Amino acid sequence: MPNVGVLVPLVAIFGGLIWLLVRAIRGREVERRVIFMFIFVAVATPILFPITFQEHATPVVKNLFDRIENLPSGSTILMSFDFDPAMAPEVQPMANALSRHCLAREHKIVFMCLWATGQSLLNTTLEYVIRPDFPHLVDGVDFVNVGYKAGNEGVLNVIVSDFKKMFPTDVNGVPLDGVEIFDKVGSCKDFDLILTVGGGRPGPKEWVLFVGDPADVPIGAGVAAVVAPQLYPYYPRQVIGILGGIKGAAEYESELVKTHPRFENMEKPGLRMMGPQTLAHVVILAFIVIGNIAFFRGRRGKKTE
Amino acid sequence: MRQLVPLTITFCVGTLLIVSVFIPPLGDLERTFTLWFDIIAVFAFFLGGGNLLRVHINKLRRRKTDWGFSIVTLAGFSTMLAAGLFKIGNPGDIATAVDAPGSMFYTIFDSVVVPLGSTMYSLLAFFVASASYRAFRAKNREATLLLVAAFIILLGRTPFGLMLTEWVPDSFSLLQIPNLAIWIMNSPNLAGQRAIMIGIGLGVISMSLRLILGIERSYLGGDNA
Amino acid sequence: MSFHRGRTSSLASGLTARLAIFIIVIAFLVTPTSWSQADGPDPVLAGSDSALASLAPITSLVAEDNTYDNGNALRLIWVPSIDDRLIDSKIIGYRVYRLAGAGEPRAIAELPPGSNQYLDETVLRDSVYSYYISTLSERAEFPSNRTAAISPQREWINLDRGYLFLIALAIAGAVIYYVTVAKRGKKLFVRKIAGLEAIDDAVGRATEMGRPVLFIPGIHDMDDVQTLAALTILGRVSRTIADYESKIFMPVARSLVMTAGREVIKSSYQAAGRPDAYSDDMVNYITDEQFGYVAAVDGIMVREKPATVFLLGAFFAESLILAETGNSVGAIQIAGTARPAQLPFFIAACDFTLIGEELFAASAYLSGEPRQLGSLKGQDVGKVIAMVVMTVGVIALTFAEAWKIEFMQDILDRLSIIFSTN
Amino acid sequence: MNRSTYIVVGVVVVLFLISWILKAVSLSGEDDGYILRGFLITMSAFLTLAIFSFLYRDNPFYKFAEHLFVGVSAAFWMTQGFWSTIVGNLIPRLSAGLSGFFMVPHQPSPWNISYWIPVILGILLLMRLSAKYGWLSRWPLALIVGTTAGLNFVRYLRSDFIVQVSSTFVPLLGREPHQWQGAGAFVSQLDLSATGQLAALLTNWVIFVGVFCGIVYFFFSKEHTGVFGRASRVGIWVLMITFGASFGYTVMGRISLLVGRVTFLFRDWLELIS
Repeated sequence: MPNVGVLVPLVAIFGGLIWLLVRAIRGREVERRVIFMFIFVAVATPILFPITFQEHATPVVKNLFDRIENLPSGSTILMSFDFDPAMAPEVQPMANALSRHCLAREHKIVFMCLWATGQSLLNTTLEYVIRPDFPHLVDGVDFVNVGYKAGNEGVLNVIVSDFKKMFPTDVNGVPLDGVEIFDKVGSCKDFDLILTVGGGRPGPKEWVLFVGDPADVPIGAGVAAVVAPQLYPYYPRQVIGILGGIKGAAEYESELVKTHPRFENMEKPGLRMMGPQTLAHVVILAFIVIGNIAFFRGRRGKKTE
Repeated sequence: MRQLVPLTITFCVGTLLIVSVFIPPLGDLERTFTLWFDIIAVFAFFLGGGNLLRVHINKLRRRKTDWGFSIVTLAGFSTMLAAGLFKIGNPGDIATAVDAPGSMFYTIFDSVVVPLGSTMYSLLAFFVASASYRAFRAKNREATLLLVAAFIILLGRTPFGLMLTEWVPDSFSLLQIPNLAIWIMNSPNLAGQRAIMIGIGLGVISMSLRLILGIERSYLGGDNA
Repeated sequence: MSFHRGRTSSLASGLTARLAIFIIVIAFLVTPTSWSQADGPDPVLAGSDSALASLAPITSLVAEDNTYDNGNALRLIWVPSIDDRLIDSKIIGYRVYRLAGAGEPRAIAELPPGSNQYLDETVLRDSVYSYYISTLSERAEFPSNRTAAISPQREWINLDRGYLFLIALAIAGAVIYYVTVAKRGKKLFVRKIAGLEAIDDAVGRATEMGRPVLFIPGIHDMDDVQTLAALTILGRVSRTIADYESKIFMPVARSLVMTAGREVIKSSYQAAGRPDAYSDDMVNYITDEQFGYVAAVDGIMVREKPATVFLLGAFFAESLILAETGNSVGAIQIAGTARPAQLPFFIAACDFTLIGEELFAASAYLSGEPRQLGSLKGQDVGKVIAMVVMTVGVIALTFAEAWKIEFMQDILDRLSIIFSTN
Repeated sequence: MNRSTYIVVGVVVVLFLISWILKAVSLSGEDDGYILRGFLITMSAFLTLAIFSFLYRDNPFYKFAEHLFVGVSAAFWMTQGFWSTIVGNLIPRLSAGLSGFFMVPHQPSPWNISYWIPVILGILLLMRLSAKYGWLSRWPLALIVGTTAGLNFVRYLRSDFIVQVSSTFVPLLGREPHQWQGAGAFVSQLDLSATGQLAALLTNWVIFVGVFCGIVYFFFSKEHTGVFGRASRVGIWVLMITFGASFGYTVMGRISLLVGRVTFLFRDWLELIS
């Protein structure tokens, strides 16, 4: 609930903007330092007092969310962690939200990594998200972690036709032949959905080319913001949904909380990080409007003089 | 003589490097010349560093405005130089990396250069705001396009972009602001970037030729003399 | 003179005709002749532990010279084991063995299942090698036949880059052609470039106000061609400054650029007949560190309050920091860079911006010298080539996709080969 | 400096000391070098604030931070140049003895003698300091200019010309999954959905026409009038949209940088948030 600490700066920002707007209508310009102050307050306030804005999921995000939501319970989903610590602040929130959603819908997840560095980040998700949120779920029954295998696209080439050839055991050395999930899974074709979180190479593009297309499995991707535009040509046929950058993560978290109220109190890093972004963007947009009003009023003033 | 030798060197080196792309046995030349460049650049450090010292010592001696701050520069410079050249506090031997964690060099870098650098960088958050306020004004048709494109992209990055246009029916979904923002990035933006790059490619080719052929020699004070 | 439409097209068609001839010649040259083929029949099952299910070894292993190198690579190509295609195959990978001369085999690489080629870049010219590849299961390996002995060859000309050479030749030829045409005294038309027209006024303004001109040549070293462009422009600008008796100040981020910058300004002052007015203090090295440099330049801007700021060269994130600070002290700013990512910030915050190609053309334009202007016209031929090729490519692809016209597909394939990089 | 400046500086120094003490106290439980760590964190925070103060106006704190930054970073890069280029690349090729001293692997090769060339040219560069032989410093500059021109000629030809031209081959009537089925089918399915055929075609047309007109804008040797002038105008419009869009797209990244710095102040220094 917003408290006084949030309200005061918010009132200051919006009150200030309205005041500047009134001044602009009278044709007055704004000084640089005033703009700087607004930006600082807009960024600092949500850091001190987390403010989250309700994000509406855009179709690219909603599509993936609906797919996971509508798969029958007990579907098997493959999820690959294809990123490194440098990319993690942007994409790990997506990985966490996606795993939460899948497990809440009682799907079975097979976790893997194409990047060696993905292994430890995968462990973070298992340790700090899945264990506390789903204490009753059992490793090896409700989800399996098969770990990392070297070979990049080569790995994909193999698992598209035979999963156990590349991953004979899970990360703890337990043969997959004894794991119930794999009774139904021989190759990637048998997964109901594949999720890849990353943005480098190998990443979503390789998943589409080497697995999605040949095996005709739907793929959902969570990627860093800079990579997202390159992925849109594959949407919605080859990639059924894209979470791009922190905004994508925030939209997904928002949607997740809306349909699964049990996650109301979960960590929402995406939404939290969007707080300063949204406020700052709004401030900049407001200043563009104010600038134009001041410009036109100023010009008209000159004409009539 | 003073013009001829440098012009000949530029011509020979430039031609050789262009030709080497097509002649496999010369394929290593690119790496060699890059390394040579690095070595010459290190010699230039003597000039640069010497100049830095000279400027600040002069300021100090002549008690020019702000001479006190020159002491800060000189002190910082000499401390860091000593820490780096003698690897002070380095946990390993002489072969250990100069910036090994724990060394004085690393500590100063981490607590002076890093915070100062990233704070300077973060000033951009303020300057993008002041620049958009001033520059994005509908003064004429070109400026209006600049303004509209920026506005749509910025709006598409906030939740309000979708909120404002959610009512648009699916068959016109391109007009929803988030989709429009993506379309702008993928279409006109891409086209513009590409046109700029093709121009740059030609500009560099033509300038390289002017330099190699000695037509452009203003860097030697050439055609003035 | 103006550029007649008829001449444009005749020029373009002349070039395409020449290109076509070259294409044919090169196509003949590039056609593969005979490769050294490994002898011997296909698989011989290696004897191994009979208790284990044996795997078929790979077949048709061929070692060939990697073309167009300095004799430092050999290429292996093979057909993977037939067991590799089975769903539950026991293959865990392949191991490549190499024999140097008559020596012992040494494992040089392990490859994942499904591989069918390998490039060995650790060979020496004039040495003789042969190879075999083992198919690996969990517990055993099944070697293939050995290849014929082969030694890597050096090629003197990279024919793969024939088209690259031709394109380079076409554009460079056009530039050189117009340079010579202009040298012979033919007057060439060059359109106005706003940012460059403004330079004289900007320098004059600095003189009137009694404030210095600040010249920032980007933050890259002399190995960036944008820095060179900035220095060539500096040559013209500093000449104007010397004539107007204004002051110039140029802080730089690289020691080499400092040396070169001093050389340029000194020559300009000499040429203007004012060698005494020059001083080394006009150009100062600050620091190589990107934001350290920016911090110092920002300081200089607010303290010296330059009337005119030039921001020309390779800029990165600092572009907007510098341009906004310059704007805040009321300087006229002329910017230019070939970094597409930074252009928006200059456009937003500066009075004039040289966009990409204009930065490289600036010095030629300012010189007004016929040969230099000729090179600009040569560049335009490159643009005609780009526009023609693009149009043909787009039309061919459109028809090939929409109506599956094979002839159009052929044109497209050809164009794609010519305009490919390798 | 007047008296009020001294007072402000004095206050800041006192604040610095207080912050150092408080920080060291709060760190004392977990860290052995807590006095040093406390100092370093406090210093980083004050330097951060000093840079921010420039947004208000130039002041002694900014000058201090700026001058410190320049001195330390210049030495940083010079030391890096010494260790990586001279010790890492030059000495192993020129001297076995020095390689032994610096404990870097000696790399003997008959071509190594060529590495004396940059050394000699480097020394010629230093001739700049002499009035009489200063002109010799043009030789190394000439070599560098030649190298840059030669290397960039082919590099830009490939990446900025050839690649960009060939990636502009787009099908104006669409391809899978928006395969052209004839005009009738096109009109009957006409809509403006973001994933529809019209959107895909629009993208391709805009790319082709945009690149074409963009190139026209850059033409130097033809007056921009008539049809040519109109194409060049379209070119400018495309460029303007490009600039506006890229500007808007970058804002998010820039805000993140500020978030990072403010988080450092609030969390690592002031410990207001966890």
